[in-house]
Amino acid sequence: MSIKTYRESIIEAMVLEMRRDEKVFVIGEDISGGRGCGDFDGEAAGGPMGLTQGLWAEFGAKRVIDTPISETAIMGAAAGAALSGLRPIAELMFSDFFGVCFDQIYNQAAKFRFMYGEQGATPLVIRTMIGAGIGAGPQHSQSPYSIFANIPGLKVVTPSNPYDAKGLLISAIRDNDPVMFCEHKALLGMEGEVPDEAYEVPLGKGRIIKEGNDITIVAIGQMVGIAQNCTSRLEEKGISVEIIDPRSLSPFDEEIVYDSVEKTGRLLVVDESNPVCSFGSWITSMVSDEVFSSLKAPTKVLTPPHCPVPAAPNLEATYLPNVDRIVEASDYLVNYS
Amino acid sequence: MSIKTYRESIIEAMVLEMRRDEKVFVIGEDISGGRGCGDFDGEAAGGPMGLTQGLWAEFGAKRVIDTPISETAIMGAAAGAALSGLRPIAELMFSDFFGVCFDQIYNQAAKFRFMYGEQGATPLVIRTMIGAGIGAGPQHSQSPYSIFANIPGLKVVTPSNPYDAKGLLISAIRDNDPVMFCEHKALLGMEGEVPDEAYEVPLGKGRIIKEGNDITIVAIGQMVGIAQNCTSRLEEKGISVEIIDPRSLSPFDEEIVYDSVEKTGRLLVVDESNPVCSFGSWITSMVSDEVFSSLKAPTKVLTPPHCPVPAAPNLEATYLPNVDRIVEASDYLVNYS
Amino acid sequence: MQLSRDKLLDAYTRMKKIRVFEETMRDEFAKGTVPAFIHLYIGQEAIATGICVELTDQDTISSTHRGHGHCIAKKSNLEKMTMEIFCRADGLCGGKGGSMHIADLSVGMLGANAIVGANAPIAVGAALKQRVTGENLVSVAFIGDGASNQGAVFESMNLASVLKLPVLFVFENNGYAEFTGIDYHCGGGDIAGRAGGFGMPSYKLDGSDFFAVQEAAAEAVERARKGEGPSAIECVAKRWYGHFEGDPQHYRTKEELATIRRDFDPLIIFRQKVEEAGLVEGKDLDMIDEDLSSQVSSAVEKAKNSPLPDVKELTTNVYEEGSY
Amino acid sequence: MQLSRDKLLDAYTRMKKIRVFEETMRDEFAKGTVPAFIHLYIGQEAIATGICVELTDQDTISSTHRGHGHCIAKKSNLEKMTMEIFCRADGLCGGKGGSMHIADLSVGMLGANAIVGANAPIAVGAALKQRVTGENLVSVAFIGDGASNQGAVFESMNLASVLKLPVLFVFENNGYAEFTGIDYHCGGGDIAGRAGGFGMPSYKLDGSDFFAVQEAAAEAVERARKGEGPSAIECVAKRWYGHFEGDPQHYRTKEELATIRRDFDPLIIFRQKVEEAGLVEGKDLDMIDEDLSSQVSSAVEKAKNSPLPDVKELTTNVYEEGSY
Ligand SMILES: Cc1ncc(C[n+]2csc(CCOP(=O)(O)OP(=O)(O)O)c2C)c(N)n1
Ligand SMILES: Cc1ncc(C[n+]2csc(CCOP(=O)(O)OP(=O)(O)O)c2C)c(N)n1
Ligand SMILES: [Mg+2]
Ligand SMILES: [Mg+2]
Repeated sequence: MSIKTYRESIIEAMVLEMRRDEKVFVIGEDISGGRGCGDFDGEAAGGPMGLTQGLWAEFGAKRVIDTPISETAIMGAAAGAALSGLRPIAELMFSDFFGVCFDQIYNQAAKFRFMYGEQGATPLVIRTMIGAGIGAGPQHSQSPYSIFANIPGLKVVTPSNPYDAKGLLISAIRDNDPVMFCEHKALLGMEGEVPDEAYEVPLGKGRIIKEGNDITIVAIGQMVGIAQNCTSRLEEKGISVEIIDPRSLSPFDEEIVYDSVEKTGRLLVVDESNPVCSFGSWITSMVSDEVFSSLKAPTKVLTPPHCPVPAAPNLEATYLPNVDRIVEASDYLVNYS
Repeated sequence: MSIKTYRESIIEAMVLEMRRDEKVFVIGEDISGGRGCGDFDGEAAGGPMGLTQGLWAEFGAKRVIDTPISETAIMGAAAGAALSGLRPIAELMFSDFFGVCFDQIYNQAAKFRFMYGEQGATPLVIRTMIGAGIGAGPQHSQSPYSIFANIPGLKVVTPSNPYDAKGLLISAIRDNDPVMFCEHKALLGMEGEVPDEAYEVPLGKGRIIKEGNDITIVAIGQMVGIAQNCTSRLEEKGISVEIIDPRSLSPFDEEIVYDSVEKTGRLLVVDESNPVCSFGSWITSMVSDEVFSSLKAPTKVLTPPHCPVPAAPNLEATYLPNVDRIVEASDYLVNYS
Repeated sequence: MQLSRDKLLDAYTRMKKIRVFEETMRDEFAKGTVPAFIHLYIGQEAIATGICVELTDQDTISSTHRGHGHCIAKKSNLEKMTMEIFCRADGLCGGKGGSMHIADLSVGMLGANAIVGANAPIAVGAALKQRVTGENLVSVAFIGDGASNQGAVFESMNLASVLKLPVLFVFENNGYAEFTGIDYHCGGGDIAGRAGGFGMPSYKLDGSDFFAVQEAAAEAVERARKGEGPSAIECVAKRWYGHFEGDPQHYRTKEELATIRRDFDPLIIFRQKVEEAGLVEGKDLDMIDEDLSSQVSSAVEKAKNSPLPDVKELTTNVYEEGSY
Repeated sequence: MQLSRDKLLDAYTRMKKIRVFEETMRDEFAKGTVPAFIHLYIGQEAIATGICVELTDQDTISSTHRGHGHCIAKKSNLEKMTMEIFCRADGLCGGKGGSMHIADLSVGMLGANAIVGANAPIAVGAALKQRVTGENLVSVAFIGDGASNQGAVFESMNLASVLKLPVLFVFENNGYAEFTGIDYHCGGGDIAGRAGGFGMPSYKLDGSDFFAVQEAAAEAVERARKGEGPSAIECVAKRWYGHFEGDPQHYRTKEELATIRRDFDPLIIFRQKVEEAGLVEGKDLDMIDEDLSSQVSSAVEKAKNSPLPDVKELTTNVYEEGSY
């Protein structure tokens, strides 16, 4: 056990699984970093965000495969490799790029098992970066996990802290279905206690971050920390909040949410997705169907507005759900009558 | 005014707008049909589904542009042409193919105006085919409009009948934003009264198909007709149903739904999308927030299950929401207590 | 290299099986028994066969919407394949894939694919086994002339070249992408000519001639197994029928349609070559013909009489059982 | 053809303006005043300039993540462009685009683009005006060596060729895609060589030499205006700095970095050529240098002191006003 960053936890998960199973390999752009430039001397960069640092040095070019900028070929090759019995970890540098290669993800990898029957097992992990907050602008800051979760055959994971990042990634690598593993760029430097050995955090099991009685807040990815930051302000107002991190969106732990809402009678989802057809709307829709009679107030979803992520830092800050908005919405729901 | 099919209405909309405005042109695969094969004699096919029949004969190869099988280039060229002041109608033969070209739609066309400011106006229509029901299998039967509606900057239209198909398409062509125009393959042969002249059905205005008092059913695309087919069975049970066809999903006519639910107190959405983060879940989520106090029962969404569209005809029939399921769900909601 | 008699008979059997099968499917489609659109492989039999006779069961192929011929050439189980086309419970994919999604991984057939060009990167992925785990295998992507213009295909050629993977890009130039001719859709007009731009050797050959295809395949497969990387093989042949069954083909001249069967029949060309060279006697081939007729009609009858999937299967195999 | 003195001075001004601007941005980035990552164009000034001097305001360009140079070469308003990089309200895009999304349609600059390769089809789209409405225009896509491997780029080349559109595909081969060298990422190693496969003439030239670029551009533009279709121009040059500011460049040898500024400085090469040929005197260029220094620093100061967008702008320009 030691303090590790979210980034280090992700690297460690890959290293441990690659040591354990020679069928696991990593493929993507610049993942060694400079591998193709002949006789560089220093440490290979390990991607522009350093998320594959050290892999090339340990596992070499056979299993740490740099590619041209060709996401369709990368994702398709990973899908084909998985269908053929390997266990690829493919990197989609920014999730915003899914539009150039989504066919290989949603029509191919995600459908092989259904279209082809059991022979179509596809043990594939796609690691990709989501999220706003660092000024990366409209095409490098999105969180398209609601779109990923819409797709039957895909699994979708959104770790909110280093411990979960490592455990969920190990589970994803061992899983026999394609998993979109969504790493939040604003969390890469986040630190936490992380065991050194391999461990699994199961897909489909949410976690109660904090227990409470008056309102259930389900928060996703970066939003988990922001929801946590509301606790004291809500407590000052006499509001006891229960915070749930679903950790994986597909499969999704409905029970943990239903149980909580049955207790609190109120639900607020905080979600970084675009609002229309957001994952938040899906959660509230299920709750409004399944545990309607427990609801003491409307269900609410806080997301950014229906607009792209702006480059200007002041607009980006306004774009994201924040403590003020969460406190205000919670207050409204708790005092609803 | 005369009886026309959904297919004919779509063609007529394009013909009228192309006559009116020389900046309107059509681009896509096989849209003339055989144009590139030298000296064919017969009528140009006008696409595998005949949806551009007659255009090439009237407007010629300058404005009815056949392309190689290169959806990214087609959508990107259409986006670039729109940004430069033309008014393209680009055909994405099956909406299932969005995965090979979505970047040009969601990161480019849909974001130009936001990223570039007013100079980024993008008057683009993408006509595309959605829907299950004709045995086209897992990669030719999908209805990804929930994904399209998730994207800020896109508009999304889902005509359910020939009259709307023509009027909505004319509005879409005259609109100054990118519009995903979703034509349902199972409706192409549907007939209805359609005026001969040009007219607009505005985007963002839903339509009450049938008034009623006990339950609001919002149905999308092909589901509208299926919902209508439930009326008599529901009436036999003493249930007075109000049916709403939103016609466009983005912009969406929230008011027409809120007003109806305030009257009926019950909401069922029938939606052909994948369930998770479906458009149906978005509607119910808004209703559970905005008109919660009017709700007498849980909100419900009927969609296919969370699985791809199967090829086998009996499975496909089971896959789609049908009259039995709608009647059962309505019955449940009306008798909920 | 002179092929053995057994190999020649095997090749003929595969080609003829494709022909008989597809003619039968054509009849069935006309009768209305087939549950969806089908795309026939007739006219291109020598391509799938010329390639697949050079492959083992460990070698893989990825196929297209026009995939029946690839399945048969790769020796998929005929009965189970037919059942899949009829969407039956005992089909290769349990009836949920249908004609455009047949797969048979037991013989290295990685699946037909209804997204044009999408199978190319999948074949590259299978080839990664040579690099990652050192397995000896070759991977083939069958790609139409129309599909050759898809970004996925270009990217795959480049990636396979960069990584020196054992891939054969087999371009089946049957002259048309749906209704659009290659003269129109292919800038430069020469599919094989594009391979050089990716640093890859290429062939352009008569795809109606089994021997032309097989010889190129043998060379390319050898290079691939040795770790010398990918090759492109453009096979020029004819699509005898419409794009899909039911296509009235207004865009083809009557002259073109009239001469195809005479001048571009892979089976006739094969027969002539082997008989003239005295490699095989006509009656041996006749016997194969007879045998296949009954094999195919029995497979089709069996398929039509076998049950559709149980409706409970609708939601199985979306994820691994118990994991969702 | 010998260029006029005015045109030479104009070209020098554009190149030098890029240089001074980017050096200033480098300083500002180091100071922490720039709100996001930036990708500098230094070393490639002759490419954007050599192409853009052959274009009119009606002609369009589509650009990349490394777009400052393209903007300046296409004569975007410098102040408004700088404001955009600093995400200010009065920037070309109201501050919502930033460095990777600057557009200035008033001069035919269709936008920088943070999706590698995505600008290629957009340039093809602008060129469609020649076909649809008969407008006289040429459209240019600037494409990195790394971007040249994107499916979008290949498809665009083919589509432009098939439709004979007035497009210039300008490949800026600066040796690297992020950290990965062209020797690794480009199968066959020759970007220009791929153009022939699409039926398109191509050039491969020294992108540090303005005159090499400009001559090829003049030819290609003439062909395009005449309706003779697209061309590809590969310009080989050096990226002086890291992929983005802050990149420590471990993957480059010290020798490489040491010689770049000496041997591959487009400004030095230009100066030598025009002075040796007696076309322009050194002091004229010196005057331009001085003038630009103050122009650029005033633009940067102005930008830094101008207001950020009003937060109400967050949700404007998502759709046409009043239509949603
Ligand atoms: C991505 C995509 N675009 C378009 C289609 C529609 N489509 C199906 S087959 C076909 C033509 C394919 O032509 P070719 O590759 O030459 O194969 P052939 O049909 O001649 O075997 C088209 C356009 C598709 N299935 N997928
Ligand atoms: C589709 C996509 N893939 C990957 C990236 C990440 N990325 C940004 S720039 C870049 C390298 C581009 O190299 P090149 O085209 O040579 O342009 P240069 O940076 O040298 O100007 C990469 C991989 C991206 N922005 N978009
Ligand atoms: Mg073809
Ligand atoms: Mg480069």
